[in-house]
Amino acid sequence: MKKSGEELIKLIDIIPDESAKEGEYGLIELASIADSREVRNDDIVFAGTGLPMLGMMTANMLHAPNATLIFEAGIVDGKSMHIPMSVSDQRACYMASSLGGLVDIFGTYLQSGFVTLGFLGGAAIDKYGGTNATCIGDYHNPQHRFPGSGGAGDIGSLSARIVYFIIQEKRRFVEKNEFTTTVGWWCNDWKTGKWRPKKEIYRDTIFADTGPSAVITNMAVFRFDDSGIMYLDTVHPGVTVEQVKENCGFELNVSMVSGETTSPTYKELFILREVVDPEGIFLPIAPEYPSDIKEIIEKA
Amino acid sequence: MKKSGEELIKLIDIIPDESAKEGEYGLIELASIADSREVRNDDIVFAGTGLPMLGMMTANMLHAPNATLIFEAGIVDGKSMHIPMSVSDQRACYMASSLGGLVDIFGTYLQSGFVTLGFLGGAAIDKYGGTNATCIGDYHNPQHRFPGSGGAGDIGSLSARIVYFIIQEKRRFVEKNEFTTTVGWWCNDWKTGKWRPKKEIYRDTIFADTGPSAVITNMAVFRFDDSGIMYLDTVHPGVTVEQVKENCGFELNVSMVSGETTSPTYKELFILREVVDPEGIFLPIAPEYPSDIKEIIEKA
Amino acid sequence: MLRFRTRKKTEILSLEEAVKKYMHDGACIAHGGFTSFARKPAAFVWETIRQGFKDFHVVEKGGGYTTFMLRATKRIKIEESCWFGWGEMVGKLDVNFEKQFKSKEITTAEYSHGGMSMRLLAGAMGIPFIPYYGVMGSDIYNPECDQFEKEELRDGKNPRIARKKFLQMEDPFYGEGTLYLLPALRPEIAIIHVPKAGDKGTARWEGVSSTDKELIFACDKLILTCEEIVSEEKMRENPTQNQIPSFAVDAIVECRWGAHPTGVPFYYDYDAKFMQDINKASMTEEGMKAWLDEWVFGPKNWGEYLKKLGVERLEGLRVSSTTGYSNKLMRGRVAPPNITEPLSVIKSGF
Amino acid sequence: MLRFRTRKKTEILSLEEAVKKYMHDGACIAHGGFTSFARKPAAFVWETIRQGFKDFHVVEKGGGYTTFMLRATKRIKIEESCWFGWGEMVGKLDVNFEKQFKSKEITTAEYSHGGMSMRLLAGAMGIPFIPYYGVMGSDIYNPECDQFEKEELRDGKNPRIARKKFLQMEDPFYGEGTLYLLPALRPEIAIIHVPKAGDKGTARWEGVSSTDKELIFACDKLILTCEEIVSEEKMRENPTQNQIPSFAVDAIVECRWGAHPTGVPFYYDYDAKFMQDINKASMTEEGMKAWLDEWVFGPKNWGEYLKKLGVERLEGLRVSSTTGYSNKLMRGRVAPPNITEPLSVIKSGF
Repeated sequence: MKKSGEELIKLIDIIPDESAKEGEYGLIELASIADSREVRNDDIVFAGTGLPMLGMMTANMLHAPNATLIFEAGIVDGKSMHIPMSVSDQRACYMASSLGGLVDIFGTYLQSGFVTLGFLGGAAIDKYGGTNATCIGDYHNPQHRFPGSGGAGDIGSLSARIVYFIIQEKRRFVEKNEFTTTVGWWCNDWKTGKWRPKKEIYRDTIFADTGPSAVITNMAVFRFDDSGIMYLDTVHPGVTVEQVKENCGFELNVSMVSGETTSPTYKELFILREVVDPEGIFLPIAPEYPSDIKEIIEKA
Repeated sequence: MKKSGEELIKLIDIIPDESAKEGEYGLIELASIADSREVRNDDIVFAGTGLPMLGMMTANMLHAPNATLIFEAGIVDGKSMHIPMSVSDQRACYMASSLGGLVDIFGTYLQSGFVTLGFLGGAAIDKYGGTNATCIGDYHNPQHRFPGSGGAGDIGSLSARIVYFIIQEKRRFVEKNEFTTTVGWWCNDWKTGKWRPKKEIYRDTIFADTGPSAVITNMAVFRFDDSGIMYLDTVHPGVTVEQVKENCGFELNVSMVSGETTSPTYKELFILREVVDPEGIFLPIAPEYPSDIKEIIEKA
Repeated sequence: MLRFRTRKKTEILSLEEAVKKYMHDGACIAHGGFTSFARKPAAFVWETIRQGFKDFHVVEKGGGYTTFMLRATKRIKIEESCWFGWGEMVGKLDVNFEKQFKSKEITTAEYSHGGMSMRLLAGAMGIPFIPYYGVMGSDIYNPECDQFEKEELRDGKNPRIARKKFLQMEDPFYGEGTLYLLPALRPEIAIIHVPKAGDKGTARWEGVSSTDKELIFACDKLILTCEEIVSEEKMRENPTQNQIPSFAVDAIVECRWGAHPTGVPFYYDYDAKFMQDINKASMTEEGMKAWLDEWVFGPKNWGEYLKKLGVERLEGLRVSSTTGYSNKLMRGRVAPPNITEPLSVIKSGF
Repeated sequence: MLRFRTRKKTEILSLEEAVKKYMHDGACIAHGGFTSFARKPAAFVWETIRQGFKDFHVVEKGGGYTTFMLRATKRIKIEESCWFGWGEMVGKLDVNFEKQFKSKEITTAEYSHGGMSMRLLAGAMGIPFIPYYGVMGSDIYNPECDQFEKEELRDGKNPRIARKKFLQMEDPFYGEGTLYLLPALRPEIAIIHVPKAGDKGTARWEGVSSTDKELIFACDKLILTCEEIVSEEKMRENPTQNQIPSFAVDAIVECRWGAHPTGVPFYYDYDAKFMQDINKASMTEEGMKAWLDEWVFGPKNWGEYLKKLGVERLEGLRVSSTTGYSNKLMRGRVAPPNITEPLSVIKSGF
């Protein structure tokens, strides 16, 4: 589909805000849109490479036009015309408010509390919401060794809320990480070496209240209870609670399921596909639009 | 004298490099030129407002064209066409290499050891080379209260060499400062409260070796002996050792006088008057040039 | 201080509105710019004095025209600084500071420029302290010279005053001996004057930064006064040149000549003559009062102040677009030479 | 580390000369730029590998193309970093890092991006450590996960390795609880690729800074590679835009396309396809060897490397002068849309 900018803008207005049906969207699309709904209009969002970008940029086109996006290489509030492949891609710098470096972004904006939403991908998460980007097995003699923290550790401990995007697999949803790269609601108290709720270790500091707020996967949305343990909140349309449990490596609390994840609307799908990632950098090939939507698009 | 830039440059070449005679220059001029001779071509010079600027800019036109000048407001290697009235004057920024702020200048360049020469004015100095820019009398109930350190304290403790420019008066050359703003070769060891040589307190650190290298006044040039005590090195032409002693508030060591301060040359005076401060911002009205020099200037 | 904030919706206010909305008695304030030369928020402080706010806790890297004015009108109670003078063109001494220090109307915490800069950097980064090597052995670090301690201000009750002036510590990492730990500075309200701001907050300056880059983030609330508000889009054409990101700005006030009598590079030069006149006036109480009545309390508003300055004076401060300052301004005994290339460069290059 | 230096006379060298003069086995090195996208000093590392230097101690905020190449040729012995991957366009994993970490050919000290940035800032400021709040409770600060300690590298003998990975401390100034003290990073040689440098050293970049501003001063010796050397005078027309002051630079190497396959904003885009090809090759030892023989050891010099890349490939990376990147580069399944204004801005402004 080759449309001009103005045509796309016009189409955003006229494409219906109705829920799409199962099969009319991919699960990555559904998850990206669920991700986008976590963004509030007054958020300052620190996003990692990949799918978090999709969610944020979709939100910017819809309910959160004023949410500010920052990227770790130094970019504040860029207005991308083409989706960046990385947080340092020059595409992310276009029409930015300012460009600095990591000391600005991590040392200043993040560490002094400007970031209200950390938006991260992750390879593996445990039931406390901690993530592991470092290794499987003993640290010094691992079976697998990954790149390590990058900015995730910092973003994950210094943002007011943190939302993860993770592929739902048994090996990625574990009882307790072998290596905690980014802390969740429980962590080691290094003074005593004890595994304790973060709220207790950092009582009376702001760190008591920072932590993961949601985990979004290709199958479901998870949140955290008062004791800092992950529970299943909603399952994506067409996915059963049983399927989620099968793809989770720990005993999942399913007693608080609030229902089905809201389906994406055609408008959201249109924005995600045609405005945010029309090059198909992060999105796999999408199902076709239903014929009435296709007609609207073609007529424009 | 209204001369174009090219005419001035030409004159610098042809005005003789001969010593001027007493009465042909003011003592501030003599002192500024003595100051300029402390600058080496490979120095990075951190200069304060006023007379230190004159010395540095004169040196830049003569024997130290590559010496780099930095100013505390954030300016690196500016090429002024008009002398700045302050270290933040936009006149100092012209053709600078970079412009930053105090964190760059003090936190980075100075603190990580780039500055080889601190070039300072001062209100009062003691025989250890410490200066007082803060108060006379008890700190909490002073007779006189001055503006305080500014950048002088930092420059005076973190530059490899420090050269002071101070007006020679009994009350300005004291046995021991009532308040040490900038440390000299002796200072208080705050762990014990004892007044000790800095070399001992900071043994094995680089601070053992940073300190005042020369004090230049309108009457003389002073240096420091191995025990960190100021001694008279040279007296300016026409000034006697006795006169210097009369204008010094402590028992001055005059046993190491090496002779007379070298007189300024006509070339140096010409540069100082016509190139560095032709507006007469810091320099008082100068004596006339002798007739042969005047003729050279007028002919050009 | 990690404290979560929501995205600030930058608001555009008049000078009167901004002072009224953000200032209050006892506020902990900080000004951008440098001494009496560069980008001091003069108009904002002028209006603050007119509206009667007082008892300020001023934290500032170096004083200058704005602290001089606040002292002249006895509005400062607590001052953390590294230089309590003003105008280098008037001999640097502020007689009112000397008086109020001696009479204990002003209580001070005193550091050096490097120390205050590092403290602001720590404030900007949200860390409670930072190591610094500067001025070891100085009486600045004499425990007996801590007025805050003496006045019992270090009891932890005021969240903007650190419990200690400094600490000494041995370097445990590289064995480099003793250094100081200095507490962060965290002003409540910072006011920075910039030449240009976008209508959503993105802003920039040219020339020296002073400690403005740190102030932006060390404070809780940031007010920009500026020579002109331009479209946000225009500011974003060259984001590398913007020092202030939009999300950090609470309010913007458009105020022409808002830094007078200090200068704004590429907009207007400093008015040395004007400051020399005030300094003379400040030598006596009556002189200062007359000056304040005429120049601060007299004019109906900032526009009237500018009218009173008059065209000739303002025209005299007009800058060259090449150098950013006035090549013609009479500053010393003799008019400036007509030079268009630095002679040091002609003579021996860079 | 307060260590006095004399003014550096910036020298202009060829790529071969600069590597020969400054590199040595075991050097502690750091690269500017960001991961595999922005301004990595690719040509310099390429030549370093060709000249056979090895056993490096690499300190870097995040890995990327250059560390990938050094690992592929087994040149790294010690690595302090916060991200040991490479190219986000190839899945981020570096198989050689995984192998060499497991076999203990590489010993690491591991932090987070924020931590490494703060460490570089401390290095630039000459202070031995800096406080940081990030990643409290992470295994990054698990005393058992300190490989340097385990390998007895923290005995104080190597002046570039801190005696402790970190310390915990209670904030004594504002009562804000526990935080970490992180040791400064002090590489011996930093190599930064910039678009433009003046012939006396003044230099600038556009786009993201990464941690280059800190690297400039944290290192003992700074080498710039650049797309073009211009007159010093030209650079100084807008000093506010220069990030690198001349006195900090030891050597400048003019080297067109010197960051390829990473990009230089406003000069050329990153070559994703090229990196995807190397990544594929790196999956087997033979594959990697063949690739290195062809692309690193094969060409006679950097000029020949560029010839081998060919006009079509290089032309494909040509950037738009408005955006600084290529609006036409094929990066995904579909060609980029022909958009000239951000749709989010058209829809709802800034």
